[in-house]
Amino acid sequence: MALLTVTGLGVAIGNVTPLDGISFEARKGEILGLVGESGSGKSLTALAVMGLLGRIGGRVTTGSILFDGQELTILAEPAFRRLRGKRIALISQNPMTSLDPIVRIGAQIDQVSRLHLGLSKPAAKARSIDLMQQLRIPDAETLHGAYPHQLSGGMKQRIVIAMALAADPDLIIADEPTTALDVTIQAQIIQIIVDLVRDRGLALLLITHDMGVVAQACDRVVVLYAGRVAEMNTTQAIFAAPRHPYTASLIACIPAHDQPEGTLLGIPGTVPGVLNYPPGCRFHPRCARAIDVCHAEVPVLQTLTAGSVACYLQGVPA
Amino acid sequence: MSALRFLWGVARTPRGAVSAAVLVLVILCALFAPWLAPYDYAIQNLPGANTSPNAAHWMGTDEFGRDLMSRIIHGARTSLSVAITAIGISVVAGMTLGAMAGYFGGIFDRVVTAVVDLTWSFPEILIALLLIAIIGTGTESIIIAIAIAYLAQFTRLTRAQVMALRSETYVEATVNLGAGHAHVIFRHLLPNAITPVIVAGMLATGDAIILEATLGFFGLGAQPPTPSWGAMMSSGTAQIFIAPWIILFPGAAIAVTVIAINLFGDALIDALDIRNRLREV
Amino acid sequence: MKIFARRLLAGALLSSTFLMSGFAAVAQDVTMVLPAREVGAPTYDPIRGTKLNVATTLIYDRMMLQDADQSFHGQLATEWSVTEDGMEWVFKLRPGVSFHDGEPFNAATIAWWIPKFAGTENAFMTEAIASVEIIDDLTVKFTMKNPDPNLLSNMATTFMGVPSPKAYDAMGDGYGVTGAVGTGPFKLESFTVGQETVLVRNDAYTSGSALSENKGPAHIARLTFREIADDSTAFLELKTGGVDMLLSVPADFRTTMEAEAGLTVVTMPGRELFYMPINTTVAPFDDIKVRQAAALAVNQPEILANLYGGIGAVADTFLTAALLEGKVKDELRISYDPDRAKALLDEAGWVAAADGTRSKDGTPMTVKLWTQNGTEFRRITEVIQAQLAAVGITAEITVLDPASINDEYKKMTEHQLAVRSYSYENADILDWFFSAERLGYPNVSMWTDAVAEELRIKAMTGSRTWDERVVNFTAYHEYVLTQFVFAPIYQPVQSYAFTTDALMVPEVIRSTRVQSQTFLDIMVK
Amino acid sequence: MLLFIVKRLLLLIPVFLAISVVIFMLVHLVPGDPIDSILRVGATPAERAALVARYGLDQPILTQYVTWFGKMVLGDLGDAIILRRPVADLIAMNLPHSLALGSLALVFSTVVGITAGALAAIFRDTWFDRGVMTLILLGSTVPSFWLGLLMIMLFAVTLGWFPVSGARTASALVLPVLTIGLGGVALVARVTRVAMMDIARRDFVMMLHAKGVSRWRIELGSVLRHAMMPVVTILSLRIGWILGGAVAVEFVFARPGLGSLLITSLNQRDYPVVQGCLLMLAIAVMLGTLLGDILQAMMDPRIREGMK
Amino acid sequence: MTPLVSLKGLTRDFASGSGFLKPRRVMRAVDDVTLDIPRGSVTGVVGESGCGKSTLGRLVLRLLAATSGSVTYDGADIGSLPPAALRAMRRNMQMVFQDPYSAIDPRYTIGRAVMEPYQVQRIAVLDPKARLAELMAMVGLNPGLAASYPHQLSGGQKQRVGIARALALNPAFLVLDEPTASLDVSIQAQIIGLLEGLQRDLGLTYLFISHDLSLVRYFCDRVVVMYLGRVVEVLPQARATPRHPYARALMNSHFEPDPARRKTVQMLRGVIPSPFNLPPGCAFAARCPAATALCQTDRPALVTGTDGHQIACHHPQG
Repeated sequence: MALLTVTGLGVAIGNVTPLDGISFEARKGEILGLVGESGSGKSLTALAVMGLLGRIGGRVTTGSILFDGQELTILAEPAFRRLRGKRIALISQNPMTSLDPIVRIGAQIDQVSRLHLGLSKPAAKARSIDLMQQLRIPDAETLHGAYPHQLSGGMKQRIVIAMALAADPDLIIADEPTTALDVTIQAQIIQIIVDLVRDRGLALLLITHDMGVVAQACDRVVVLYAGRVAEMNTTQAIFAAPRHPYTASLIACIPAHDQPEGTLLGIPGTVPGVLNYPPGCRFHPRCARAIDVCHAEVPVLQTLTAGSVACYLQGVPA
Repeated sequence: MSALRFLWGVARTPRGAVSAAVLVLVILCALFAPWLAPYDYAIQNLPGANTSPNAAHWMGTDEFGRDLMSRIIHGARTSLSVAITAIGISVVAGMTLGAMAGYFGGIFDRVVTAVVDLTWSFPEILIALLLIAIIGTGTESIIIAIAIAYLAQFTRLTRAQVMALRSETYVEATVNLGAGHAHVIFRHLLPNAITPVIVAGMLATGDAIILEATLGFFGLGAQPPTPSWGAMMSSGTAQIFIAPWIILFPGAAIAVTVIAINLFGDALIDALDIRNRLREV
Repeated sequence: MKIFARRLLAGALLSSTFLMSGFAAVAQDVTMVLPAREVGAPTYDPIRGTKLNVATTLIYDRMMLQDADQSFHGQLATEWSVTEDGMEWVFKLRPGVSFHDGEPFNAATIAWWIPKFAGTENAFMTEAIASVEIIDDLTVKFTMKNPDPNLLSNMATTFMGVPSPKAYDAMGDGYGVTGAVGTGPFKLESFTVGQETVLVRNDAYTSGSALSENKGPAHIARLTFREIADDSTAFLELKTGGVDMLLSVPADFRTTMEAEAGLTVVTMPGRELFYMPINTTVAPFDDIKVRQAAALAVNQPEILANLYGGIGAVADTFLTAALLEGKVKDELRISYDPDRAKALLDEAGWVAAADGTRSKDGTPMTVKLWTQNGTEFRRITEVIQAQLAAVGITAEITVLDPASINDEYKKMTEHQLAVRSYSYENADILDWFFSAERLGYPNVSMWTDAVAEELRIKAMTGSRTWDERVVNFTAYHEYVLTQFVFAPIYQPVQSYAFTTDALMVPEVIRSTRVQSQTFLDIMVK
Repeated sequence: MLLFIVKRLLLLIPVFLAISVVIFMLVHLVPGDPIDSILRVGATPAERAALVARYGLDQPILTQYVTWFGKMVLGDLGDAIILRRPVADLIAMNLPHSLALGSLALVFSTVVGITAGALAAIFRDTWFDRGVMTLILLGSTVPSFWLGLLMIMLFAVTLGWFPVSGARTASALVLPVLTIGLGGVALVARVTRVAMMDIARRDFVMMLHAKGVSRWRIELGSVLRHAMMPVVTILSLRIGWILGGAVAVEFVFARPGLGSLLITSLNQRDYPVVQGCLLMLAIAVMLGTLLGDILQAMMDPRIREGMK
Repeated sequence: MTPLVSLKGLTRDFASGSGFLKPRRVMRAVDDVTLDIPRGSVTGVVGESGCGKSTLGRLVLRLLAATSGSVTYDGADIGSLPPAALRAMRRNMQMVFQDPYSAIDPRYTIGRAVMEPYQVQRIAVLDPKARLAELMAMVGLNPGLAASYPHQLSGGQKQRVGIARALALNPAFLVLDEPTASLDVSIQAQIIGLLEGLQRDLGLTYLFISHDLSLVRYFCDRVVVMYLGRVVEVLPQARATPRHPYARALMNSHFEPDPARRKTVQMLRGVIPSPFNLPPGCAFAARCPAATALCQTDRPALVTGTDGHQIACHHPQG
């Protein structure tokens, strides 16, 4: 059953509308991948769900965000604040900058459980150390008193994860949690996140641009392009039979282990900026298969037997 | 041309408009003082000394019966030319020193940084007074003293800019093309470093006007009968009860000018989005 | 570092006592502001000090005091006599006087004291004294090298306050700074240079002179002298009751203060004189006609009327009006005469152009006019600049600080005109400023003239009696005037002001200025 | 930490040496011979030579420096030529006043500046922000002597709340502190405001919001705390202002102080006093920088780490 | 055939701390690298952040001076060239930088930036307009962009400008320093495709630096694996199976864009040593599953096998 249902979400910043008609749902015990290149609106979606659009001067213009039966788009800030960190937690993109550099790590984790669970200082500390140990952080007792700069990037990201888990949330939004990390560390953090969802039955919204990570970790995938949903389906289906030309191209952009030389093509053109969204299907200028209608008419996200797609070709193979 | 268009753009913001209007007025006064001033600034009329503002003398007369408004208009010329010349010299010298220190680094940088940091910690007024004691009084000395008093600021700022820019990829890329130091410094570093320095220079011009006035208050600076706002206030303190306007109007002229400079500078900083690059000062 | 730390600590304690003392105002406490020109006097050592403030006259008594009419009245000396030839002086000393430190004052004190002047800047005061002889405990005899009719006048100056020999020798270089011990009506309690001096009453005092009603201890128990450089600040302090008396009132504030209820402003004849020295060695002023023209271009009445509201007097000689030597022949007085000035310039070959500026052989008549920092100087100078311009002389003003001005003079090269003032009440100021032995500074006019030197030396060392001295100095003064080596400008008055609710100040000041004799009589309400 | 301070102090020694050389040399650049100022008019060359010898001015410059430095280390800054007393005494008389005035002005400008800057940053781009910042700007755009005179006219003369001048009572400090402090308020408020707005954009602040911490707690607890670092840096770098920046204000309020002493003695060519004052200011600057570093280290563990 | 570029014992130290407040600490960023770069080939250097790969690239071009060791280009020791000769030599060897966003002076137009090499080298171009158009066409840029400023271009376009600048002087050798790391995946593939084509058409020699093993394996002829400043393995063919445990870990950390090839990530134990304080033995020993006591104390030498496969390990994997 869906914990989070986003329907027709539109977001405006000033007088531009970077997000337009985003719909998806996230379920408990499932990792939903939100995939897209820069400017696709992944992080904005996360901020909208967290109710933090105001921080960057944005606002929800259309649609609804239903979390556990509660409409978030009309929720007042004090109520939202009690939700944030408690029921919806964030694992941010850059662990290097997400921790307050002058506050001890332990205190930063403790803060969440003290704030939302009303724990005493020692109780919060015990809980934090327990969480750190669960995340396989060595020597958790000592590190509880350490400062962020004393830790490696991988460790910091584990601390950020511990912070997210501190109040036992139901939904975690992980915004590119491994982009800033080295390859070997990235693999381990992804593994930890996958294990968490499996063990705790959480709903996880994994935002990434890396199709490898998607293939490795996600159960279902939403592909975003230029502020709209292009395609949504199970991971298996997306990779086996992508229905949107963009999805197919995106997968083809990554060299597979046996990719023959000279066959990596990429997608011509550039991802449009929010000020230069083309009319019609926003992918059409880069789409090799675009037909006339794509230039003028916005394709509607259509639910098919399995998954949905916003394309006039509707998955007809090339 | 695009710079002019840019300035025009800044001048159309609410803050920019008010401050730009005041600045233009002050600059016009400075440029066309002899035509704008209703009277000769030096003509004395001792029997008519210390008259309060009236229809003939909008700002009253000073202790020699000279028209105060004419003197304030001419004073704009003195104050602005001293401040602008001094800051101009300071900016050019500071940029040279700062660029060299930031670009070449090493022992030269260390020495420059140490001296600059130390002098920066001393109040400008003390540095200026110290220098005037060494090089003597007079307009040129005041200009040099003010220029040196602010040198540290521009050296620091330029050095910080150059240090930051030096690690920009395009600088490395240019070196990789086989560019010499001169090309890197004059074609890439300075053009990119100059904006914050110019803006800081503009803001410092406001401070320099105050410094010039303070030196004038101590009896240093423009030689009589040349009017300067600071010297006018200095002699005005003695008349504070008989003729308070003698000290009030020049003070107000300074306050209005300096506030306008600050507001316009602020508007520029916001428009150029260089607040972070000015942080060091 | 230890010594330094201790000094710092002491300083901190000192200043915190200041902070405290403000809260505990005691009756009979009086605060006064020193005259502006006395600000910054570094020491209370009368022998070595060159700049002393009025508080010095309260710490030290002098042998005698001089009244406004130039008559002398004994203080530490009760009577004195001089031989006909002026070569021997005998002084009887006041009995029963002791210093603040308990040391007795007697003939031995004088015998110790006079030789102390040798080698100091004040040596000229006692230069004529060959030896001091103790006749008895309270009688001394001076044997002179040459007659010095000016001796009594010297002995009445602040520089000849008598310090305690014991304290003086014990404190060495620190004397006058860390302490000062005299026989005067007040003892020095604390002294912060440039800031303030606190004096407390000498309750054992009995040496009041004939110039005071009160011969015993002062009425004021505790007297603070503050040094405030800024005139307006000083005035505001008086107005708001922060101080009780200003010992000098700047001309600018006189009318304002007179209008102020609760303030009394008293004006008395001045001792100061503003003048414009002319460097006789630099063209065009090497030509006496040009010098005369410049001197005649100065419009003294205009300055008196407009800058000073008619208070004070024009100066038309080099000496203040009170001095007998200033009574010169009327035709020698230098007074404003623009037509004559222009005629002289024409004669000298400086031709006026249509706009009034003059030039000679293509050289424009542009001269340097120096002045020193300070509102009053700048103001007079600006007016003089305009007055010179009126006869066709373009003067460019340079404002210098007093130290620089003297440095520049010592270079003896460039200077031409300046606006200066002196404050002194003896004709030997002529010797100071015009002696050929002191070119550069103080002989700013750079004047050497055989006739003048002869007259000067005669006046300085060739007079046996006071009257003879007056005659000789008048002759010298008259010659100086004929050479136009300066232009006289203005003689200010002295003013002092006090709050009527706090103080009662004697109406008649028995001296040329407010000094110890007046302070003894000031009453606290 | 203690080790760090000791180490930093030791490192200051060469800096101090360098500064002392500069100050010593600088004073010898000032034109005008101090001997001429004190030599009595008409003195003989022998008298002049005696004075020159007394102040050691006949020694080679290096010897003069070494002698001066050696004495200075022992706390003997020499004797003032014009003011005729130990320079150390003069400094001891003036320094406490400078310290009182400077440190109170510092406290005033820090407290008011931070409060105003923080509120302006929290209510950024509102009328409140603009109003407060413009008002503060006013205080720093008028010459301090002018402001001081106006203060005297208003608070001392018209209202009679405070004494006009002097340094005799604690209340005499109020107006000079306000006069100097207003300039500092503008600096501190601007730095605070800009720093807070900058820090509010950092990732970890967004993270705090994501954790559900309330806005006021974030702004005043975290953001302001971070914003203090640039404030401390600026203030510590400009510590020389505390002791010497008030010359004009000291003049108007007839207060003693190191700045006034320096200027007076400079005008009188009183070399030893000038040297002593400059030295004190330099020491203050060095200690200020050190203090700034220590404060920074107390606030920021990364700097603490770097100190080891 | 002699290699185009030869590195011998190339070493570079960086000192940290101003030496004023902090003790001077020395970090060896590149440690004793000996390597030949054959003409017309693509040599890949792969490793994680801080392994010294970018420093190596700069040492090769002498954008940094080596602490010791030599770089020979076409027989000339570029370390001993006088400045003027070095400047002339730069016509032959160019670099494409990682961050296209800062690789062009923001005050330069694209045209001016592309033509800057001629200005710097004082080469008179007969028909600058034509040459500019030619260069822009060569990298797939619309010549109409010549009057634009960098901020008006997308990241991919800027990187093309960077490549055009590098090619302007007709160099034979290019160092590509993570040329696609800051680009979107769809653009990355474009740029890699462009670089492939240029190499083929112009017979260029590349040193390709990347953290992405799959990209290196796709694009390069040979692969050099670096870890903490040292070369740990050189694969003579890009697709050869690595044998060094670190190279293996790197390979295992890569997620294939194929849900069918999901893997279970092995958690690496141990801590990455500080580059300021490297252990006496193998730098990877602390994290290596195969490490023995020998690895802690003895640093393995880089040994060349019969097939040209070089490896520095006491316990190479089968």
